[in-house]
Amino acid sequence: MAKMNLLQAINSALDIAMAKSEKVYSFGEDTGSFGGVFRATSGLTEKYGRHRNFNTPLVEQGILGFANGLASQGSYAIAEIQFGDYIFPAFDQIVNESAKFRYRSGNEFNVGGLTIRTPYGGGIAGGHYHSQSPEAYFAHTPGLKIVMPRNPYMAKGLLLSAIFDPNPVLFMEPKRLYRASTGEVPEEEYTLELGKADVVREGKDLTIVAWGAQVEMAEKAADKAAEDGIDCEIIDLVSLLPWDAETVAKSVMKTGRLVVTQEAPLTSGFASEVAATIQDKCFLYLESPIARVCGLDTPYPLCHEKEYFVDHLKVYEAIKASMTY
Amino acid sequence: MAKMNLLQAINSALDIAMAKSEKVYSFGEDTGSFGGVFRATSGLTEKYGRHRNFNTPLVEQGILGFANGLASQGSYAIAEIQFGDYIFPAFDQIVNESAKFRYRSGNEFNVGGLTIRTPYGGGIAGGHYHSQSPEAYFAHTPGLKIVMPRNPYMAKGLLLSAIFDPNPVLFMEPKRLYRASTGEVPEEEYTLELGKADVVREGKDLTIVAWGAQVEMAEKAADKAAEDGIDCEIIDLVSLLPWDAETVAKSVMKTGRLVVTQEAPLTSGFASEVAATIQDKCFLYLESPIARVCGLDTPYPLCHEKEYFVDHLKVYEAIKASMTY
Amino acid sequence: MAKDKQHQLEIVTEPKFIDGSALKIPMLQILKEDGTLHKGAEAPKLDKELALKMFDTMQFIRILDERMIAAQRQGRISFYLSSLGEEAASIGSAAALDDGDMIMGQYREQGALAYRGFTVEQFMDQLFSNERDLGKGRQMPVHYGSAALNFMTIASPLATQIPQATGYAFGQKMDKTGNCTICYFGEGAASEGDFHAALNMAAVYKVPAIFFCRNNGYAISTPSQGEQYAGDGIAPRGVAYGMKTIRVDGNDILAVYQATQLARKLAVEEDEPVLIEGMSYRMAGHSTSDDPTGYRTREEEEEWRAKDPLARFQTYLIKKKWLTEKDAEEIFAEKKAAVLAALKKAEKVPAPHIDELINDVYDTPPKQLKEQLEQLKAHIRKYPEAYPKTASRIDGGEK
Amino acid sequence: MAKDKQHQLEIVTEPKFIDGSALKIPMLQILKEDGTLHKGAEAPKLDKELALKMFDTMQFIRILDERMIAAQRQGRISFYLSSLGEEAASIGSAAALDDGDMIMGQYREQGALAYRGFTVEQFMDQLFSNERDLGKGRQMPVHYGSAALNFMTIASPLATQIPQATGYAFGQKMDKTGNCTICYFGEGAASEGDFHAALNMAAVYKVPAIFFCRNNGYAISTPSQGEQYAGDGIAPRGVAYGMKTIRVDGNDILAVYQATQLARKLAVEEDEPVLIEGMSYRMAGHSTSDDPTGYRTREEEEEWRAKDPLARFQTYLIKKKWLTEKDAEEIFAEKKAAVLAALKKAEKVPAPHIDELINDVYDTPPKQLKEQLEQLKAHIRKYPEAYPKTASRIDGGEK
Ligand SMILES: Cc1ncc(C[n+]2csc(CCOP(=O)(O)OP(=O)(O)O)c2C)c(N)n1
Ligand SMILES: Cc1ncc(C[n+]2csc(CCOP(=O)(O)OP(=O)(O)O)c2C)c(N)n1
Ligand SMILES: [Mg+2]
Ligand SMILES: [Mg+2]
Repeated sequence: MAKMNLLQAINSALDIAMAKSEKVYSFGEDTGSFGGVFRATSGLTEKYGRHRNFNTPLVEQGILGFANGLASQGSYAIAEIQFGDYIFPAFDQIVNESAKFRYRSGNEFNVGGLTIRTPYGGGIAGGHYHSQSPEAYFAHTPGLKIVMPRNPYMAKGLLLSAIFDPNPVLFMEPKRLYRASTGEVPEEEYTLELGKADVVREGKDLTIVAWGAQVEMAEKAADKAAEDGIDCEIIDLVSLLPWDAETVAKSVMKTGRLVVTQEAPLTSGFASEVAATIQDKCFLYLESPIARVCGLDTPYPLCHEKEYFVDHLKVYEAIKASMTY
Repeated sequence: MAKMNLLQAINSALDIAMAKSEKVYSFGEDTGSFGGVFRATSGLTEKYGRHRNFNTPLVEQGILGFANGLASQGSYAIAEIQFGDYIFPAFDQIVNESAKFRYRSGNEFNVGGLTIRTPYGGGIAGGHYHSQSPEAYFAHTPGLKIVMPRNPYMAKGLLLSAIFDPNPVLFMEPKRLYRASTGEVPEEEYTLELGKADVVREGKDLTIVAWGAQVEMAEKAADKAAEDGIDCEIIDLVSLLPWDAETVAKSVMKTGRLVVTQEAPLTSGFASEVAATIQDKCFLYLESPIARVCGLDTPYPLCHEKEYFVDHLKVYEAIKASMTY
Repeated sequence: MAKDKQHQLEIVTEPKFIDGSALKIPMLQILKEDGTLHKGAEAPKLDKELALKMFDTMQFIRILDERMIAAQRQGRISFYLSSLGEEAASIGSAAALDDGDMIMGQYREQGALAYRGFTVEQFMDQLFSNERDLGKGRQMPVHYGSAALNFMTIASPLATQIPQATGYAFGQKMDKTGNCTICYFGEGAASEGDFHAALNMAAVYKVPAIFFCRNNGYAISTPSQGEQYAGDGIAPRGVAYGMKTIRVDGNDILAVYQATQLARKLAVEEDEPVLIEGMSYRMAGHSTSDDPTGYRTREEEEEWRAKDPLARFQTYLIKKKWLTEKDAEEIFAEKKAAVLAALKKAEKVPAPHIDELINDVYDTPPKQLKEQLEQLKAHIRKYPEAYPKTASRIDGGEK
Repeated sequence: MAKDKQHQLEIVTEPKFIDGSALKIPMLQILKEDGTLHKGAEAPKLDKELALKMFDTMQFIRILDERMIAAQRQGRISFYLSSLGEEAASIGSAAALDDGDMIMGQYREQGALAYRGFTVEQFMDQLFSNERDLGKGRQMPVHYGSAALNFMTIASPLATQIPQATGYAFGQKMDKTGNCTICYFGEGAASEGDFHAALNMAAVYKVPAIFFCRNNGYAISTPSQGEQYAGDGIAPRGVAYGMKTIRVDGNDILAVYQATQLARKLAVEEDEPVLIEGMSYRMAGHSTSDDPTGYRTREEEEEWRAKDPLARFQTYLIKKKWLTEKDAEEIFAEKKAAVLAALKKAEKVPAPHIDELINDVYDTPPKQLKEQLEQLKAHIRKYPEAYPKTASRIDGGEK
């Protein structure tokens, strides 16, 4: 075990994957010997050579097109998109290509070796274009897996699973936590199951569902609620596609109350999917409406970020409102 | 009044808009003198010249980039994307540009004159790439309006509103109904309000929410349910962004039951947003879980389209299940 | 002249704008339109067997296209897309490749696929979306694919396969396979952003890829010159990316064959990606959904009919005494019979089983998808008359 | 030589691949690095007033950049991005335009904006995201914009403004404004699909647009030559699109000015879009978030320091007796004082009111958004200590 921050955990996963198989490639804008603007890929060129970890020209649709082709050839392609906000030029290659590659060919071909890494989220004074949480844009896409770790330990194990999973995986890294989140992480290889939610804390009064960096807000809110004697169960969804509705439903059948929180704007976010599914599965158990605690329906602003941010106080208020409904 | 099919109604709206203002331009792949692959723009070049209605090179991101620029200059830009399935290369220009143009500039600039027209939906033996209903991909985007007409009358009035609305509008046309849906349509100009749902049929037992071509399935299902003595209220959402949650909530407070149906796959579709919002607004009124009747979570298949299709029988079954819950 | 040190650029002190006229790219043509060789031109080395295989394939595709357009008109299949007039481009280039080379097509390269050995039955199974279709009936007709034949499954979104070809070729290079990837696309698709990404990346990474642009004058109704592009076609773009480039007469199978053969050498032996622009003409409508009389003249079509690649090659082969008129007629008759027989057989093969609906979305269907299928099947059992094709087979019943 | 009838192409019978070496584009340079004119070179017509305004703006931008990098280090602003070393490219080109021409920039064109008349206070208001910022504090520092000055608001997604420039220029042409649009972008951004779309469409529609590529050798850490592209830079692409093209020394303000002036004439009088590639070097880090020592050498930077566009122009002006060393120092001191004064003032101006959070998403805020704002305000009232900057002003209280 070693103390690592989230970036180091990612870097360690990439390192292990590249050591494990010669067919693992890592690339993106500035990800070559420079190691990426966040340095997630640093050291990899020195270790594995400039043909295994390299810079791409500045073209996200090309990065994903190239990655799809490389994965279809049987390689493991790990493509970094510098910021989640810049993934949209690659939307067609991801949604119409990666996700449908196996199905449309009747399994003659697949891009299972593809992993897309991208930092997402706010809280870093990044304004419109360095703060978005675009996961819901992808969650409507059968064929894709979506994974979002909340801390270094999860990040490493999940990324290793994602890289070698036989399906294309979108792996979204909470950049606010890149350096802020540290913890004990095994130095060797280990994997964590995709598609499985993680009960971070057990409780009996109310369930909070979150993913990625937002789990921290859920925890802080639960701590505060505990002072009021409210006992929250916290579920980290971990994977948004396919997602583990059973674990959430089981929890809500126990607690009778659900608060879902996400960084992204409210409307048509993934919290809506969770609420829609759980009201159906747990209809007779619910004691109050499922609450969604989300960003406002505006672009992500710079100057009122503190107010816009979905902090623990907002989650806490939703918990209280649900308890006193 | 004249009898028009949905295509003719669209063509009539374009004709009127172009006659009304010299600053209205219409363009897209094959939309010039040929009139588009569905012929929605036919006759416009003859009438308004090849600088007002014209072909673009084959590049959706360019069509939208061009359209954004033209709209920011103060023109009305009507961009056709040949199939909704091919809108994804333009995703960045729509989601990061059109939608955020006014906000990010503090209202110094805007692309309010932009309207994006695109045919969507299945039921035409089009397989993966000529059948998608991608509305939910856009519904997570503050700044954009999304409008989906269900018949020729609605199509014309809504399109005229969309063109001159001071916000960018994504106007999605149900291609299955292009020729199949006909009705009386005024020949002159008229507009219909954006953002307002339409109560297509009043009823007291259960509310069905649908949009676009799916309203027809709601109607057929309601007819069948009526034979069982079930009295359905049908709401056509008309606009998905911003959407009229009040009208739906009012209805559900009356009926106590809600079935939402969409063509697109279930997970993270817009039906999820409707369900999430309404379970919150109508918690104490609901007598059964809100049901979503949607496509399976697979790409849109060719050979089992009949089975995959969200037909009236599936909606009818959901009605019955809700009534007997 | 002075040179700039950092950029190694020539320095000029007078402003001079240059444009497309600075770089006009000629077209390689070996066989004249009348099927004879240009004076002084040397035909590529091509033995009789290979030449006849190429001719054979051209004949087959010509008949397949004609018959299937007719089948679509009769309502037997839902859609078809022919390569009439462009057979030389895909067959001539495919013939210059190794069977281990990957082919990534747009949708009008049935010639390359047939050359690789896709059988007439396999064509028909795909066209009829039956349960023998390798693609499991999921895509529209003409979206062929075969892993065994190294022919990537066709998909409708245009140009997406171009950067994929760059990535595939990169993998081939790293694996030291000695193979390359050929990627076909239309001059219309070359307007897409993916084209730009693909060629630039290929030039930067020096991958063994051949980008073959079929410039057939139209993208559906949109004419290439002046409406798709203003420059001298697609070839100059290769030059701009610093890529080896050649333009050929796409209706001259000898020129296509020779250029592709040399391109393959550059790709495989020197890791030099190559752009080939084949000039041709789409003789039929874009697809069975299209009627070209709305946007072009009969005269234009007639002008091009005179350049027919099949007739041209046939004349050449006859002159060379490798073929007689009678041989050609026999091949034609034989292909026609095979196509008709396969067609009749394929339309009787049932559709894939409904259980296939959820396979291959992921490597294995997730729980939720299995539940969705079970719900669907329960629904079909309830309303068998509404889903007649499926209902009878849903529980393993007779096909 | 024979010509193909349909395509008007020259026919060749021997296969010859061409590549980037077929089209090497020279670089226009009028002022040598030492600030003297090339022998035989003619300086563009430029009166003293205009020349000094250009110099003045260069000085201002140099100081603004230096001071704001320092301000960022001190934690007074969150981010900054300098144009050190590239002042001639944006200022020389802006000076050749009409005030009615639209400018669409990438983010390193503060020089063009200052030339247009954006005041030092306006710069500061944006950099401090205060309530006087025209952009209402919504975007990161350096994302300037002004409708009054025809300077489109900068946005971070790269290359998106390039096809927008094509569209904007199309509108100008249709409205017969007699104006054009200039669009700046980096050589890195030129790899994006949007670049390809934009230039091809501009060439097809013949719009009055000037595409100005600032080739400064790097995209963050990625060197242009060999990693961004393999060809001879960006200019040959213009040729491939059939567009008038010129390459200039981006550090020679006279060359930039002259090329842009001629380009504007082509654009406005002949509806000819033009591509200008200005060769330069990004002297500072990419932004305050970047440290270039990780990817390039001091020596390389020093080589380029010798080409400094400001020193070069200053020498020229002094030789021309339009300026003395002392004048230059005075201008410098005066600009510096103005920058410091404005900085101090702007940082005291409060942030925009929280009510602005929901304005301009649409032309008017929809009901749901108003409710969201009311909820947020109620929340802030409940926890004023958690949102101290906003809480005190939320109900119209003192700023
Ligand atoms: C991304 C995308 N946009 C639009 C279409 C619709 N479409 C299908 S074929 C076609 C024209 C293609 O022209 P070209 O590339 O020249 O190929 P050709 O048909 O001439 O062989 C268009 C616009 C598509 N399939 N994909
Ligand atoms: C679509 C997109 N992808 C990535 C980025 C991140 N990014 C910001 S600047 C930059 C480099 C740009 O280089 P270049 O275009 O050469 O301009 P320069 O900074 O050299 O002036 C990158 C990769 C972005 N802003 N937008
Ligand atoms: Mg074509
Ligand atoms: Mg640069």
